Amino acid sequence: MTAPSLGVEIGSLKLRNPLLAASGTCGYGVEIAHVVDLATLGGIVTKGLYMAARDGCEAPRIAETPAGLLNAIGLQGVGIRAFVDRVLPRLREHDTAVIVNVCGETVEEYAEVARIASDAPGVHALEINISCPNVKTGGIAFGTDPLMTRDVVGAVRKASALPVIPKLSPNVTDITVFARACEEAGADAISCVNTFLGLAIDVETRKPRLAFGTGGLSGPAIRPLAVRMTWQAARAVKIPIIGIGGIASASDALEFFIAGASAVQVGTMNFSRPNIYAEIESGLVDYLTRHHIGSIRDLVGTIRYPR
Amino acid sequence: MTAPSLGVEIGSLKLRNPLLAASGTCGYGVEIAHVVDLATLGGIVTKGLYMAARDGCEAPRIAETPAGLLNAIGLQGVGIRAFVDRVLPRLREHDTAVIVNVCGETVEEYAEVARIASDAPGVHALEINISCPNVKTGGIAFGTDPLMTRDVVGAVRKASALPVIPKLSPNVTDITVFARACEEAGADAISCVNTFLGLAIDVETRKPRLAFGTGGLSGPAIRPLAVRMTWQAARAVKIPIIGIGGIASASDALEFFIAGASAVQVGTMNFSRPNIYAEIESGLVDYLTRHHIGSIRDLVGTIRYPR
Amino acid sequence: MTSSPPSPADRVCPLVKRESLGGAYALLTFEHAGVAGASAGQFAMIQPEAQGDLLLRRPFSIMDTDPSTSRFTIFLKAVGPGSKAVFDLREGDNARVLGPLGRGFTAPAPGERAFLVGGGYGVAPFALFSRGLREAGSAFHLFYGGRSASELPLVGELERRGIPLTLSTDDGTRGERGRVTVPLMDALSLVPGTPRLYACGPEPMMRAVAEISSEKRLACEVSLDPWMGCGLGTCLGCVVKIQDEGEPRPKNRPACTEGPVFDARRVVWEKHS
Amino acid sequence: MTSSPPSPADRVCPLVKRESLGGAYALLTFEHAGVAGASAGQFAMIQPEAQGDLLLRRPFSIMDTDPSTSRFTIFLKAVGPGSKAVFDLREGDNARVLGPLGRGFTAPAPGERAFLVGGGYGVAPFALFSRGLREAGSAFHLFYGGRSASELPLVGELERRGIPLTLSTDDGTRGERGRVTVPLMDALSLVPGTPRLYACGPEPMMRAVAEISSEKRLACEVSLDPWMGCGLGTCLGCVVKIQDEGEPRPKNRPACTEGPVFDARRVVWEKHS
Ligand SMILES: Cc1cc2nc3c(=O)[nH]c(=O)nc-3n(C[C@H](O)[C@H](O)[C@H](O)COP(=O)(O)OP(=O)(O)OC[C@H]3O[C@@H](n4cnc5c(N)ncnc54)[C@H](O)[C@@H]3O)c2cc1C
Ligand SMILES: Cc1cc2nc3c(=O)[nH]c(=O)nc-3n(C[C@H](O)[C@H](O)[C@H](O)COP(=O)(O)OP(=O)(O)OC[C@H]3O[C@@H](n4cnc5c(N)ncnc54)[C@H](O)[C@@H]3O)c2cc1C
Ligand SMILES: Cc1cc2nc3c(=O)[nH]c(=O)nc-3n(C[C@H](O)[C@H](O)[C@H](O)COP(=O)(O)O)c2cc1C
Ligand SMILES: Cc1cc2nc3c(=O)[nH]c(=O)nc-3n(C[C@H](O)[C@H](O)[C@H](O)COP(=O)(O)O)c2cc1C
Ligand code: FES
Ligand code: FES
Repeated sequence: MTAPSLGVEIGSLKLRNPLLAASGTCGYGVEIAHVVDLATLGGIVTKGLYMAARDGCEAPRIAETPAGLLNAIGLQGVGIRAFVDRVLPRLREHDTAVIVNVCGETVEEYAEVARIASDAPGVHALEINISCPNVKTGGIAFGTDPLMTRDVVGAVRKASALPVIPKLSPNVTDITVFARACEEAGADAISCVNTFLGLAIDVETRKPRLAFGTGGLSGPAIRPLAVRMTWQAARAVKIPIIGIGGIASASDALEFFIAGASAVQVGTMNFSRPNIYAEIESGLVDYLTRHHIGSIRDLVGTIRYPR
Repeated sequence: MTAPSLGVEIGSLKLRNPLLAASGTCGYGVEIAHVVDLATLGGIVTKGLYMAARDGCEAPRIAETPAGLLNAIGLQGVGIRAFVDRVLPRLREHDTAVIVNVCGETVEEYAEVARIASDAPGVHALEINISCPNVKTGGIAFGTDPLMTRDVVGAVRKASALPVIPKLSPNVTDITVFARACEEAGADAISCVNTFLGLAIDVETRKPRLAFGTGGLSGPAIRPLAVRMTWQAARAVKIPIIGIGGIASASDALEFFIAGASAVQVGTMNFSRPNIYAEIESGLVDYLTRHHIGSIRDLVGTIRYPR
Repeated sequence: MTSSPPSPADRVCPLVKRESLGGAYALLTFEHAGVAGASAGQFAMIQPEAQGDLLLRRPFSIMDTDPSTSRFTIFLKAVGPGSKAVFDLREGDNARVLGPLGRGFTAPAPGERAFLVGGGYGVAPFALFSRGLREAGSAFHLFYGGRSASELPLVGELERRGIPLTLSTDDGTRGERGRVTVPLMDALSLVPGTPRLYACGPEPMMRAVAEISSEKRLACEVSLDPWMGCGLGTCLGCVVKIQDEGEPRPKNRPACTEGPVFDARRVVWEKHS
Repeated sequence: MTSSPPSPADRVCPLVKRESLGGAYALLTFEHAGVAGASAGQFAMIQPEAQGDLLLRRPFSIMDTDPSTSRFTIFLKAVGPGSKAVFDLREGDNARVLGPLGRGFTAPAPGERAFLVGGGYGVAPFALFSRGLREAGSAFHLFYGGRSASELPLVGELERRGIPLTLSTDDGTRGERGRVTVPLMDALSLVPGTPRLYACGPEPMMRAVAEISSEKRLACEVSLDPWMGCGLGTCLGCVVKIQDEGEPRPKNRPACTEGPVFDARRVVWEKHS
């Protein structure tokens, strides 16, 4: 038997393998290139970018919780122009797909960031961050209102010919409402999901453990919730889903594929296991070989539900 | 200094200490009485009770996930009459408050179960379960629609003179909407929260790990989310909040009190640490003593937010 | 073993002896006065005190007890994270142990012969059960089967106890070749009277023994093996389908408190697989 | 130590030597060719290979290196779950080690004197730094302070290396009584010229040294100690407030890549507490 194929397509975006590094967990890619061979990834999603540079939240910004990480970074970043002018040229030297995580405080800003990113050579797709819980304007406000979701996605759709991938917030009653809003507004795929709004308190000081107060929960703790949402979203729309949340092994990634994801992103685990991709990739190959499945594409959405 | 006081009041319900065993994790209390001294608890919340006996979901019903437990029991139980007639007399022999977890498939059934429970001697309060994710009718459907929440709570309020404590679902965009609906409908307190809807897949069989398919996620994994919701709910309403979610130590419980809970429930940890109450209680006493706080009541909602 | 078992106690207690049996198998002896009073077929819920990332304890049958030293022994196979965590305990390490739990085997009536059928870690309770049978003067025999010789790790221990034993392996690398039910059937055709059957092991084995018992109208007890969360009857995670006489339908019953040992006739097998 | 450091490598590597220094303190030596080439002030992100329930690694300064055997040593204080997990490693256990990371101390100019001020686990990098200073022929002196004698656990190790040392304790149980800045001020008034200051330890200590340096117009480097999630510049969890000349406002800069060692003048202290 020939080796199983790991190549996938997300709209017009072709990925050598379905493993992406999640936004905010791999910088702009260049930071990790000396430790991780970027060619072992399908692609990277940049840290969220607004028009302007941002300094983010005060420290402390991260706190560990059981099997989870709570963060409130606040989208610190260099701004889209500095990214395109100063970072992208270095990133282009690496053989990996580049997806820009697009942020904005207004619909117009999202569209403008998207336009600039689309015009830059070496950007392969746009992920629209309508789900960051750690900023006071924009972010999650767009991602928890279906009409605003539709408007932002529609505006970015008009501004760009690249694949447009809104990233959903899990902090909603019914994720399928938002998945459908994205599909109707012309999205090519959906990233599912961003972090869950959480709060951890230092009981000695009675202050939140993060300076911002609340934060976004990520890591293995949230995996069963993210798998459920991926499964719900995949059944609700025809466009591909990118599964995200707590992936720490090939088996974890397989849960998302079986639930209906066409690709996955690894987030928090990049911090402690930057070289996890090779391990996940070989685990996927093993699994597909063992189960006589020729391509990862044939596994997508094959959950036996109801049993 | 005299020993700090741990007594709290939830409406007219007086608890010797603010530590309750959560519904579905201590049976009807009598099952654990030979292992746990029930007098070390403030009270117990029974497994959910409908009018009729129920056999629940097929097995497997539980699966471990990172720092979490996924369950789909499906509210197996003896029914409210059998509870009152056959179980309650044995439970009354123990010196602990008894809170009945009231379930229904219709508003009328909730009211009827509530009425029967209220008429039984030895029931101290009612918790209204509008948030079970593991039943096909009722349960979470009531707890994710503010109008249905209001109707159920209102009907139980009319049917009973006992303290009425709706238990909220965390699977909503904005928990304050539901907290306010409960308060307006006459609730005496709010239990916050039930389990998060999750899905875990056995990748070898591609079936869900639970026979029911999805399940409810509990345990330390969800604690930061539950603390956040407790904090939000406590700021939204004047009635007391009972904090629930992932409590495994005195420090965990303290996070909920500081966030605004007047009492807490321990759920999943009852399974592996049935005697956790004595440990938590002495941890609370230590903390209050160390911080020169005379009563746990004085700690409630003292979070320094913003910092 | 007919006296009513002590009520369970939840204790942190030390691992006093650990003996590797090769591969994923080991014998672990803990000091716990309560569990040391267990009867055969009962179990304990165990997890390391340094808990790591697992929430729930795991159930293990009591293989042996020594009330005089307050010790009990389990025969453990590491199969996943929970059993591995217990397997990895070193002597002197502490564990949380809750037990003894559940309903064990019913002793045969005086003069009644007992045939014990065990496989995998399911052979464990029969070590303790054998002791009771011997003390009670009951005739008994243990059929111990596995896929191959390496899957009969408890043989040495059982032989040392002088337990009347017939071994079998699917591949014939030790004892008779074939399923454990083959020597069982042979023996059934040889002995007079109506021996009682007791089975504990992989589900297909227990089903096969249950079928034999029903064909031959022999009393039979099986020790079921569902996933257990608490051992106390509170999580309702461990339910098995039980059909009782007079009931219109089978019901979900917690195996931890109503079992793990059940009369084979009550068990509805279809639903367990 | 002025040669550019090797690029970091992420490896699973064994703990080859563990020496307890009493209480929560220990010296741990790992085999990791990359980190064995670290320069003073750099650090590594470390967690046990058997990860338990913690997700993130923790940062530890390189206390010593031996490039010839590919080994490096850290001086560890167990303060919470992450450092405790590393503290609990036994010889032969594996750890995940990523390093060397960050920007270390700048060597003094030829002829310039170096005053090193360390406290707590912050004294660790000065062991490696001293070696370089000695090799470069620089005059230097280490001021090592703690609350009491039991909080100077590295004294023996430092004395063995013949590092010129002044000890102080808040309670006077060892060395001079008082803060470490007291003997530092004494020394500053004695020596000619403008020594360079280097501080690593609890924040109040570093602030005090930074203030002295600014009053006396001495060059000063401090090694900051924020919570770190990755060590790679990607989580942005470790930011510190840095005020650069010409910038209108201080900015959040990742300490793991732009530090942990910073020119004290750039550090905006208010925001760290
Ligand atoms: C009453 C009782 C007595 C037991 N006695 C012993 C004993 O004496 N010695 C011993 O080694 N083990 C015994 N077990 C089994 C032991 O409890 C399980 O092996 C253990 O719970 C598995 O947990 P894990 O985390 O290691 O593996 P998991 O990761 O939970 O499971 C690993 C694999 O085993 C399967 N599995 C898990 N639990 C069970 C189960 N209970 N039954 C069947 N398959 C399962 C899973 O589906 C999975 O394929 C007993 C179980 C019960 C219910
Ligand atoms: C560059 C750098 C070098 C370091 N070098 C060493 C070293 O050589 N030896 C050594 O023992 N430790 C060193 N540390 C500190 C070590 O990383 C922390 O002690 C460890 O991360 C604490 O994690 P924990 O899980 O054990 O404790 P936690 O539970 O995370 O923390 C326990 C307590 O310590 C506080 N704390 C945690 N991390 C820090 C921190 N970075 N700074 C200040 N307070 C903190 C917490 O607020 C809490 O009160 C270094 C830290 C940095 C940033
Ligand atoms: C420190 C941190 C920073 C993040 N920053 C961003 C971001 O800038 N944009 C974004 O869309 N998501 C961001 N995320 C969310 C992740 O991309 C991902 O959706 C989430 O962490 C869940 O995946 P995980 O459980 O694998 O970490 C961030 C997550 C973390 C932990
Ligand atoms: C096995 C199991 C059964 C449960 N059954 C009920 C129930 O019958 N009624 C109810 O309101 N909540 C039920 N719950 C939810 C718990 O009461 C609690 O809200 C939840 O587990 C979160 O708390 P924890 O993280 O401490 O477990 C159940 C939880 C578990 C794990
Ligand atoms: S194991 Fe929890 S009810 Fe049986
Ligand atoms: S530790 Fe992650 S950016 Fe510095």
